[in-house]
Amino acid sequence: MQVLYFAWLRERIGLGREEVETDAPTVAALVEELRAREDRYALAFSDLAAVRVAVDQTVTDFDAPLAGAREVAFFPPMTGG
Amino acid sequence: MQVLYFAWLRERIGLGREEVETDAPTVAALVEELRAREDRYALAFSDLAAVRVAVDQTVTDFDAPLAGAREVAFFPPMTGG
Amino acid sequence: MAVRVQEGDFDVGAELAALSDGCAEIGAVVSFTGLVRGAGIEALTLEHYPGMTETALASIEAEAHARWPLQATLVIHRVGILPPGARIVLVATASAHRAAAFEAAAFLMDYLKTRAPFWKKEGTPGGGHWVDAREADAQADARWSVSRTGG
Amino acid sequence: MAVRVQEGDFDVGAELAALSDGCAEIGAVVSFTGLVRGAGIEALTLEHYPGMTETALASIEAEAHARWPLQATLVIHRVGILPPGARIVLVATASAHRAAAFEAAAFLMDYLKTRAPFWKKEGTPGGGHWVDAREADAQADARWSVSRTGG
Repeated sequence: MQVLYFAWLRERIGLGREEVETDAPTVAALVEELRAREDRYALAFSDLAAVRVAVDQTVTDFDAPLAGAREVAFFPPMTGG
Repeated sequence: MQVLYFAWLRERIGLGREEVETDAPTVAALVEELRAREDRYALAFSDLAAVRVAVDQTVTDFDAPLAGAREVAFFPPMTGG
Repeated sequence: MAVRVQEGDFDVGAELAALSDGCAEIGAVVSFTGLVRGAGIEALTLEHYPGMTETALASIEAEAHARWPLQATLVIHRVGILPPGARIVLVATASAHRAAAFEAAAFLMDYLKTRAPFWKKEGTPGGGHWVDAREADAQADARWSVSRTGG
Repeated sequence: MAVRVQEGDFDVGAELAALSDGCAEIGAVVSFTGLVRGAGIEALTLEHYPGMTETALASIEAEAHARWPLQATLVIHRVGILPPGARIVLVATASAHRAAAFEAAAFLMDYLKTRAPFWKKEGTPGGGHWVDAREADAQADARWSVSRTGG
Protein backbone atom coordinates (compact mmCIF):
# COMPACT_ATOMS: atom_id res chain seq x y z
CA MET A 1 0.00 0.00 0.00
CA GLN A 2 1.24 3.48 -0.84
CA VAL A 3 1.29 5.80 2.17
CA LEU A 4 1.64 9.54 1.56
CA TYR A 5 2.48 12.38 3.95
CA PHE A 6 1.96 16.08 3.34
CA ALA A 7 2.98 19.39 4.93
CA TRP A 8 4.38 19.06 8.47
CA LEU A 9 3.68 15.31 8.56
CA ARG A 10 5.95 14.94 5.54
CA GLU A 11 8.60 17.09 7.21
CA ARG A 12 8.48 15.25 10.56
CA ILE A 13 8.58 11.80 8.98
CA GLY A 14 11.18 12.88 6.47
CA LEU A 15 9.56 11.53 3.33
CA GLY A 16 6.51 12.18 1.21
CA ARG A 17 5.63 8.69 0.11
CA GLU A 18 6.51 5.10 0.94
CA GLU A 19 5.35 1.57 0.23
CA VAL A 20 4.05 -0.07 3.42
CA GLU A 21 3.41 -3.79 3.85
CA THR A 22 0.51 -4.07 6.25
CA ASP A 23 -2.50 -6.11 7.19
CA ALA A 24 -3.95 -3.28 9.27
CA PRO A 25 -7.73 -3.52 9.00
CA THR A 26 -8.36 0.21 9.59
CA VAL A 27 -6.61 3.55 9.29
CA ALA A 28 -6.29 3.67 13.08
CA ALA A 29 -4.53 0.29 13.09
CA LEU A 30 -2.15 1.49 10.37
CA VAL A 31 -1.34 4.58 12.44
CA GLU A 32 -0.51 2.33 15.42
CA GLU A 33 1.87 0.30 13.28
CA LEU A 34 3.57 3.44 11.98
CA ARG A 35 3.85 4.96 15.48
CA ALA A 36 5.60 1.82 16.70
CA ARG A 37 8.26 2.05 13.99
CA GLU A 38 10.36 5.05 15.00
CA ASP A 39 10.22 8.25 17.04
CA ARG A 40 9.70 10.42 13.95
CA TYR A 41 6.47 8.54 13.19
CA ALA A 42 5.40 8.65 16.83
CA LEU A 43 6.05 12.40 16.82
CA ALA A 44 4.14 12.98 13.57
CA PHE A 45 1.13 11.05 14.86
CA SER A 46 1.30 12.26 18.47
CA ASP A 47 -1.86 14.41 18.12
CA LEU A 48 -4.38 12.77 15.83
CA ALA A 49 -6.81 15.67 16.32
CA ALA A 50 -4.45 17.63 14.05
CA VAL A 51 -4.26 14.91 11.38
CA ARG A 52 -6.64 14.20 8.51
CA VAL A 53 -6.68 11.10 6.35
CA ALA A 54 -7.71 10.22 2.80
CA VAL A 55 -8.09 6.67 1.52
CA ASP A 56 -7.73 6.39 -2.24
CA GLN A 57 -7.95 10.20 -2.45
CA THR A 58 -11.23 10.53 -0.57
CA VAL A 59 -11.24 12.14 2.87
CA THR A 60 -12.45 9.73 5.54
CA ASP A 61 -11.91 9.08 9.25
CA PHE A 62 -9.61 6.89 11.32
CA ASP A 63 -12.19 4.15 11.67
CA ALA A 64 -12.27 3.61 7.91
CA PRO A 65 -11.43 0.08 6.72
CA LEU A 66 -8.36 -0.44 4.55
CA ALA A 67 -9.47 -3.59 2.73
CA GLY A 68 -8.65 -3.09 -0.94
CA ALA A 69 -7.12 0.35 -0.41
CA ARG A 70 -4.20 1.24 -2.64
CA GLU A 71 -3.30 4.66 -1.27
CA VAL A 72 -3.57 6.24 2.18
CA ALA A 73 -2.59 9.88 2.75
CA PHE A 74 -2.05 11.75 6.02
CA PHE A 75 -2.05 15.54 6.23
CA PRO A 76 -3.08 18.49 8.40
CA PRO A 77 -6.36 20.35 7.81
CA MET A 78 -6.31 21.97 4.37
CA THR A 79 -5.30 25.60 4.04
CA GLY A 80 -5.56 26.44 0.35
CA GLY A 81 -7.27 29.31 -1.36
CA MET B 1 -36.16 76.09 -11.21
CA GLN B 2 -34.58 73.49 -13.50
CA VAL B 3 -36.83 70.49 -14.11
CA LEU B 4 -35.27 67.33 -15.59
CA TYR B 5 -36.88 64.27 -17.15
CA PHE B 6 -35.22 60.92 -17.78
CA ALA B 7 -35.96 57.69 -19.67
CA TRP B 8 -39.61 57.33 -20.74
CA LEU B 9 -40.63 60.54 -18.96
CA ARG B 10 -38.14 62.41 -21.15
CA GLU B 11 -39.51 60.66 -24.23
CA ARG B 12 -43.18 61.32 -23.43
CA ILE B 13 -42.62 64.97 -22.54
CA GLY B 14 -40.27 65.45 -25.46
CA LEU B 15 -37.43 67.15 -23.67
CA GLY B 16 -34.84 66.36 -21.04
CA ARG B 17 -34.64 69.66 -19.20
CA GLU B 18 -36.52 72.93 -18.94
CA GLU B 19 -36.64 76.06 -16.80
CA VAL B 20 -39.95 76.23 -14.92
CA GLU B 21 -41.31 79.32 -13.17
CA THR B 22 -43.31 78.08 -10.21
CA ASP B 23 -44.35 78.84 -6.68
CA ALA B 24 -45.39 75.25 -6.05
CA PRO B 25 -44.68 74.49 -2.39
CA THR B 26 -44.18 70.76 -2.90
CA VAL B 27 -43.20 68.26 -5.57
CA ALA B 28 -46.83 67.12 -5.75
CA ALA B 29 -47.98 70.69 -6.41
CA LEU B 30 -45.37 71.05 -9.16
CA VAL B 31 -46.60 67.83 -10.76
CA GLU B 32 -50.16 69.20 -10.75
CA GLU B 33 -48.99 72.38 -12.51
CA LEU B 34 -47.11 70.34 -15.12
CA ARG B 35 -50.05 67.99 -15.69
CA ALA B 36 -52.31 70.98 -16.37
CA ARG B 37 -50.02 72.32 -19.08
CA GLU B 38 -50.43 69.84 -21.95
CA ASP B 39 -51.48 66.28 -22.69
CA ARG B 40 -47.87 65.08 -23.00
CA TYR B 41 -47.25 66.12 -19.38
CA ALA B 42 -50.55 64.63 -18.21
CA LEU B 43 -49.60 61.39 -19.96
CA ALA B 44 -46.12 61.31 -18.47
CA PHE B 45 -47.47 61.85 -14.97
CA SER B 46 -50.61 59.71 -15.32
CA ASP B 47 -49.29 57.00 -12.98
CA LEU B 48 -47.21 58.48 -10.19
CA ALA B 49 -46.57 55.03 -8.73
CA ALA B 50 -44.19 54.57 -11.67
CA VAL B 51 -42.40 57.88 -11.15
CA ARG B 52 -39.55 58.74 -8.78
CA VAL B 53 -38.33 62.22 -7.91
CA ALA B 54 -35.06 63.80 -6.83
CA VAL B 55 -34.73 67.32 -5.46
CA ASP B 56 -31.26 68.78 -5.88
CA GLN B 57 -30.00 65.30 -6.82
CA THR B 58 -31.29 63.55 -3.71
CA VAL B 59 -34.14 61.05 -4.04
CA THR B 60 -37.18 62.11 -2.05
CA ASP B 61 -40.98 61.76 -2.19
CA PHE B 62 -43.84 63.77 -3.64
CA ASP B 63 -44.58 65.48 -0.32
CA ALA B 64 -41.12 67.06 -0.27
CA PRO B 65 -41.05 70.87 -0.05
CA LEU B 66 -39.54 72.85 -2.91
CA ALA B 67 -38.50 75.96 -0.97
CA GLY B 68 -34.96 76.82 -2.08
CA ALA B 69 -34.76 73.92 -4.55
CA ARG B 70 -32.78 74.59 -7.72
CA GLU B 71 -33.25 71.28 -9.56
CA VAL B 72 -36.08 68.75 -9.61
CA ALA B 73 -35.75 65.53 -11.61
CA PHE B 74 -38.45 62.99 -12.55
CA PHE B 75 -37.61 59.46 -13.67
CA PRO B 76 -38.75 55.84 -13.47
CA PRO B 77 -37.24 53.41 -10.93
CA MET B 78 -33.53 52.97 -11.62
CA THR B 79 -32.36 50.02 -13.70
CA GLY B 80 -28.57 50.28 -13.85
CA GLY B 81 -25.93 47.67 -13.15
CA MET C 1 -12.25 54.53 -3.53
CA ALA C 2 -12.94 55.40 -7.13
CA VAL C 3 -16.04 55.92 -9.25
CA ARG C 4 -16.05 56.35 -13.01
CA VAL C 5 -18.92 56.87 -15.47
CA GLN C 6 -17.77 56.51 -19.05
CA GLU C 7 -18.84 55.59 -22.57
CA GLY C 8 -15.76 53.51 -23.31
CA ASP C 9 -14.97 49.94 -22.32
CA PHE C 10 -12.70 49.03 -19.41
CA ASP C 11 -9.91 46.47 -18.97
CA VAL C 12 -10.93 44.20 -16.08
CA GLY C 13 -7.51 42.65 -15.61
CA ALA C 14 -5.73 46.01 -15.51
CA GLU C 15 -8.31 47.50 -13.17
CA LEU C 16 -8.10 44.61 -10.71
CA ALA C 17 -4.30 44.61 -10.77
CA ALA C 18 -4.25 48.35 -10.06
CA LEU C 19 -6.74 47.92 -7.22
CA SER C 20 -4.44 45.72 -5.16
CA ASP C 21 -1.14 47.16 -6.31
CA GLY C 22 1.14 48.32 -3.53
CA CYS C 23 -0.99 47.29 -0.55
CA ALA C 24 0.49 44.31 1.26
CA GLU C 25 -2.59 43.83 3.44
CA ILE C 26 -4.86 42.78 0.56
CA GLY C 27 -5.51 39.05 0.42
CA ALA C 28 -8.83 39.01 -1.44
CA VAL C 29 -10.12 40.80 -4.53
CA VAL C 30 -13.71 40.24 -5.65
CA SER C 31 -15.08 41.59 -8.91
CA PHE C 32 -18.49 41.74 -10.51
CA THR C 33 -18.76 42.37 -14.24
CA GLY C 34 -22.20 42.98 -15.74
CA LEU C 35 -22.69 42.14 -19.40
CA VAL C 36 -25.38 42.95 -21.98
CA ARG C 37 -27.35 39.74 -22.38
CA GLY C 38 -28.02 39.07 -26.03
CA ALA C 39 -31.33 37.18 -26.09
CA GLY C 40 -33.35 38.97 -28.77
CA ILE C 41 -31.89 42.42 -28.32
CA GLU C 42 -29.88 44.46 -30.80
CA ALA C 43 -28.45 46.99 -28.39
CA LEU C 44 -28.84 48.35 -24.89
CA THR C 45 -28.90 52.10 -24.29
CA LEU C 46 -27.78 53.32 -20.87
CA GLU C 47 -29.06 56.74 -19.85
CA HIS C 48 -28.00 58.43 -16.64
CA TYR C 49 -28.31 61.64 -14.61
CA PRO C 50 -24.92 63.38 -14.87
CA GLY C 51 -23.85 64.80 -11.55
CA MET C 52 -26.27 62.81 -9.44
CA THR C 53 -24.82 59.55 -10.78
CA GLU C 54 -21.33 60.26 -9.52
CA THR C 55 -22.65 61.52 -6.18
CA ALA C 56 -24.84 58.45 -5.71
CA LEU C 57 -22.06 56.00 -6.59
CA ALA C 58 -19.59 57.73 -4.27
CA SER C 59 -22.16 57.62 -1.47
CA ILE C 60 -22.78 53.90 -2.00
CA GLU C 61 -19.04 53.26 -2.04
CA ALA C 62 -18.55 55.24 1.19
CA GLU C 63 -21.33 53.19 2.80
CA ALA C 64 -19.50 49.97 1.85
CA HIS C 65 -16.30 51.25 3.45
CA ALA C 66 -18.25 52.13 6.60
CA ARG C 67 -19.68 48.61 6.82
CA TRP C 68 -16.68 46.43 5.93
CA PRO C 69 -12.90 46.62 6.38
CA LEU C 70 -11.90 47.35 2.79
CA GLN C 71 -8.51 48.42 1.47
CA ALA C 72 -9.88 49.54 -1.90
CA THR C 73 -13.01 49.63 -4.04
CA LEU C 74 -13.79 50.52 -7.63
CA VAL C 75 -17.02 51.20 -9.50
CA ILE C 76 -17.05 51.75 -13.27
CA HIS C 77 -20.36 52.12 -15.10
CA ARG C 78 -20.69 52.63 -18.83
CA VAL C 79 -23.33 54.79 -20.52
CA GLY C 80 -24.44 55.13 -24.13
CA ILE C 81 -25.25 52.41 -26.66
CA LEU C 82 -23.85 48.96 -25.95
CA PRO C 83 -24.04 45.82 -28.12
CA PRO C 84 -24.90 42.33 -26.79
CA GLY C 85 -21.99 40.86 -24.85
CA ALA C 86 -20.54 44.27 -23.97
CA ARG C 87 -19.40 45.00 -20.45
CA ILE C 88 -21.75 47.42 -18.64
CA VAL C 89 -20.45 47.67 -15.11
CA LEU C 90 -17.46 46.67 -13.00
CA VAL C 91 -17.53 46.60 -9.23
CA ALA C 92 -14.42 45.47 -7.37
CA THR C 93 -13.48 45.22 -3.72
CA ALA C 94 -10.20 44.46 -1.97
CA SER C 95 -9.84 43.33 1.62
CA ALA C 96 -7.60 41.29 3.88
CA HIS C 97 -10.12 38.43 3.93
CA ARG C 98 -12.64 37.07 1.48
CA ALA C 99 -15.88 37.45 3.45
CA ALA C 100 -15.63 41.26 3.53
CA ALA C 101 -14.68 41.43 -0.14
CA PHE C 102 -17.57 39.18 -1.22
CA GLU C 103 -20.19 40.87 0.95
CA ALA C 104 -19.13 44.39 0.03
CA ALA C 105 -19.14 43.61 -3.71
CA ALA C 106 -22.66 42.15 -3.49
CA PHE C 107 -23.77 45.15 -1.43
CA LEU C 108 -22.33 47.62 -3.94
CA MET C 109 -24.17 45.92 -6.80
CA ASP C 110 -27.44 45.70 -4.88
CA TYR C 111 -27.38 49.37 -3.92
CA LEU C 112 -26.15 50.46 -7.35
CA LYS C 113 -29.10 48.69 -8.99
CA THR C 114 -31.72 50.57 -6.99
CA ARG C 115 -29.97 53.81 -5.95
CA ALA C 116 -27.78 54.97 -8.83
CA PRO C 117 -29.65 56.92 -11.55
CA PHE C 118 -29.16 54.73 -14.61
CA TRP C 119 -31.92 53.58 -16.96
CA LYS C 120 -31.71 50.82 -19.54
CA LYS C 121 -33.55 50.79 -22.86
CA GLU C 122 -33.49 47.61 -24.90
CA GLY C 123 -33.43 47.95 -28.64
CA THR C 124 -35.15 44.99 -30.29
CA PRO C 125 -36.07 44.20 -33.89
CA GLY C 126 -39.62 45.28 -32.99
CA GLY C 127 -38.61 48.61 -31.48
CA GLY C 128 -37.33 49.78 -28.14
CA HIS C 129 -38.59 49.54 -24.58
CA TRP C 130 -37.43 50.73 -21.20
CA VAL C 131 -36.42 47.92 -18.87
CA ASP C 132 -38.71 47.56 -15.85
CA ALA C 133 -37.21 47.60 -12.39
CA ARG C 134 -37.18 44.11 -10.89
CA GLU C 135 -38.87 43.34 -7.60
CA ALA C 136 -35.93 41.03 -6.89
CA ASP C 137 -33.61 44.05 -6.97
CA ALA C 138 -35.71 45.90 -4.41
CA GLN C 139 -35.57 42.82 -2.18
CA ALA C 140 -31.81 42.52 -2.67
CA ASP C 141 -31.43 46.15 -1.60
CA ALA C 142 -33.65 45.67 1.44
CA ARG C 143 -31.71 42.74 2.86
CA TRP C 144 -28.76 45.02 3.76
CA SER C 145 -30.91 47.06 6.12
CA VAL C 146 -31.76 44.06 8.31
CA SER C 147 -28.64 41.93 8.24
CA ARG C 148 -25.02 41.84 7.24
CA THR C 149 -24.74 38.08 7.16
CA GLY C 150 -24.47 36.08 3.99
CA GLY C 151 -21.81 35.55 1.45
CA MET D 1 -16.36 23.93 -16.04
CA ALA D 2 -12.61 24.02 -15.81
CA VAL D 3 -10.02 23.34 -13.11
CA ARG D 4 -6.33 24.06 -13.37
CA VAL D 5 -3.47 23.53 -10.91
CA GLN D 6 -0.29 25.23 -12.04
CA GLU D 7 2.95 26.85 -10.92
CA GLY D 8 2.70 29.82 -13.25
CA ASP D 9 0.67 32.99 -12.90
CA PHE D 10 -2.66 33.57 -14.67
CA ASP D 11 -4.13 36.55 -16.56
CA VAL D 12 -7.37 37.47 -14.76
CA GLY D 13 -8.70 39.70 -17.54
CA ALA D 14 -8.12 37.08 -20.24
CA GLU D 15 -9.60 34.31 -18.11
CA LEU D 16 -12.77 36.28 -17.34
CA ALA D 17 -13.18 37.34 -20.97
CA ALA D 18 -12.84 33.72 -22.10
CA LEU D 19 -15.34 32.58 -19.48
CA SER D 20 -18.22 34.60 -20.92
CA ASP D 21 -17.14 34.52 -24.54
CA GLY D 22 -19.78 33.26 -26.93
CA CYS D 23 -22.62 32.73 -24.46
CA ALA D 24 -25.35 35.33 -24.90
CA GLU D 25 -27.16 34.26 -21.72
CA ILE D 26 -24.41 35.45 -19.39
CA GLY D 27 -25.22 38.73 -17.66
CA ALA D 28 -23.03 38.41 -14.57
CA VAL D 29 -19.43 37.35 -14.02
CA VAL D 30 -18.04 37.21 -10.48
CA SER D 31 -14.40 36.58 -9.72
CA PHE D 32 -12.38 36.00 -6.59
CA THR D 33 -8.63 36.47 -6.67
CA GLY D 34 -6.59 35.42 -3.65
CA LEU D 35 -3.25 37.15 -3.09
CA VAL D 36 -0.23 36.45 -0.87
CA ARG D 37 -0.46 38.98 1.94
CA GLY D 38 2.93 40.51 2.63
CA ALA D 39 2.90 41.33 6.33
CA GLY D 40 6.21 39.97 7.60
CA ILE D 41 6.52 37.06 5.20
CA GLU D 42 9.19 36.48 2.56
CA ALA D 43 7.38 33.84 0.56
CA LEU D 44 4.47 31.44 0.67
CA THR D 45 4.93 27.81 -0.35
CA LEU D 46 1.86 25.97 -1.64
CA GLU D 47 1.99 22.18 -1.38
CA HIS D 48 -0.76 19.97 -2.77
CA TYR D 49 -1.76 16.35 -3.33
CA PRO D 50 -1.48 15.77 -7.08
CA GLY D 51 -4.39 13.75 -8.38
CA MET D 52 -6.64 14.29 -5.40
CA THR D 53 -6.44 18.06 -5.87
CA GLU D 54 -7.88 17.99 -9.36
CA THR D 55 -10.56 15.48 -8.32
CA ALA D 56 -11.57 17.55 -5.30
CA LEU D 57 -11.74 20.80 -7.26
CA ALA D 58 -13.79 19.21 -10.04
CA SER D 59 -16.17 17.77 -7.43
CA ILE D 60 -16.61 21.16 -5.74
CA GLU D 61 -17.21 22.77 -9.12
CA ALA D 62 -19.82 20.14 -10.03
CA GLU D 63 -21.56 20.78 -6.70
CA ALA D 64 -21.78 24.50 -7.52
CA HIS D 65 -23.37 23.71 -10.89
CA ALA D 66 -25.86 21.45 -9.15
CA ARG D 67 -26.88 24.20 -6.73
CA TRP D 68 -27.01 27.29 -8.98
CA PRO D 69 -27.86 28.00 -12.62
CA LEU D 70 -24.37 28.69 -13.95
CA GLN D 71 -23.26 29.04 -17.56
CA ALA D 72 -19.56 28.65 -16.73
CA THR D 73 -17.10 28.34 -13.87
CA LEU D 74 -13.34 28.40 -13.56
CA VAL D 75 -10.96 27.45 -10.76
CA ILE D 76 -7.20 28.06 -11.06
CA HIS D 77 -4.93 27.37 -8.09
CA ARG D 78 -1.20 27.93 -8.08
CA VAL D 79 1.36 25.74 -6.29
CA GLY D 80 5.04 26.22 -5.51
CA ILE D 81 6.82 29.22 -4.04
CA LEU D 82 5.00 32.57 -4.30
CA PRO D 83 6.24 36.03 -3.27
CA PRO D 84 4.13 38.59 -1.36
CA GLY D 85 1.50 40.14 -3.62
CA ALA D 86 1.40 37.16 -5.97
CA ARG D 87 -1.91 35.74 -7.12
CA ILE D 88 -2.65 32.35 -5.52
CA VAL D 89 -6.12 31.41 -6.69
CA LEU D 90 -8.79 32.52 -9.14
CA VAL D 91 -12.41 31.43 -8.88
CA ALA D 92 -14.88 32.76 -11.44
CA THR D 93 -18.56 32.15 -12.10
CA ALA D 94 -20.85 33.23 -14.93
CA SER D 95 -24.63 33.28 -14.76
CA ALA D 96 -27.63 35.10 -16.18
CA HIS D 97 -28.13 37.00 -12.92
CA ARG D 98 -25.82 38.27 -10.22
CA ALA D 99 -27.20 36.45 -7.17
CA ALA D 100 -26.27 33.02 -8.52
CA ALA D 101 -22.85 34.23 -9.66
CA PHE D 102 -22.06 35.81 -6.28
CA GLU D 103 -23.31 32.91 -4.18
CA ALA D 104 -21.61 30.25 -6.29
CA ALA D 105 -18.27 32.07 -6.21
CA ALA D 106 -18.43 32.40 -2.41
CA PHE D 107 -19.42 28.73 -2.17
CA LEU D 108 -16.54 27.61 -4.39
CA MET D 109 -14.04 29.52 -2.24
CA ASP D 110 -15.51 28.25 1.03
CA TYR D 111 -15.42 24.63 -0.10
CA LEU D 112 -12.01 24.98 -1.75
CA LYS D 113 -10.56 26.30 1.53
CA THR D 114 -11.60 23.27 3.55
CA ARG D 115 -11.93 20.46 0.98
CA ALA D 116 -9.16 20.86 -1.59
CA PRO D 117 -5.80 19.38 -0.51
CA PHE D 118 -3.54 22.43 -0.45
CA TRP D 119 -1.26 23.44 2.41
CA LYS D 120 0.43 26.79 2.91
CA LYS D 121 3.81 27.32 4.54
CA GLU D 122 4.87 30.87 5.33
CA GLY D 123 8.54 31.68 5.02
CA THR D 124 9.51 34.43 7.47
CA PRO D 125 12.85 35.96 8.42
CA GLY D 126 12.77 33.74 11.53
CA GLY D 127 12.08 30.51 9.63
CA GLY D 128 9.05 28.80 8.18
CA HIS D 129 5.77 27.61 9.63
CA TRP D 130 2.73 25.82 8.32
CA VAL D 131 -0.40 27.96 8.30
CA ASP D 132 -3.09 26.78 10.72
CA ALA D 133 -6.58 26.11 9.42
CA ARG D 134 -8.96 28.87 10.50
CA GLU D 135 -12.08 28.10 12.48
CA ALA D 136 -13.76 30.81 10.39
CA ASP D 137 -13.16 28.70 7.29
CA ALA D 138 -14.82 25.66 8.85
CA GLN D 139 -17.81 27.83 9.73
CA ALA D 140 -17.91 29.29 6.23
CA ASP D 141 -17.98 25.76 4.81
CA ALA D 142 -20.72 24.67 7.19
CA ARG D 143 -23.15 27.45 6.29
CA TRP D 144 -23.76 25.93 2.85
CA SER D 145 -25.18 22.77 4.38
CA VAL D 146 -27.95 24.65 6.21
CA SER D 147 -28.89 27.50 3.90
CA ARG D 148 -28.45 28.88 0.43
CA THR D 149 -29.44 32.43 1.31
CA GLY D 150 -27.01 35.29 1.47
CA GLY D 151 -25.00 37.25 -0.93
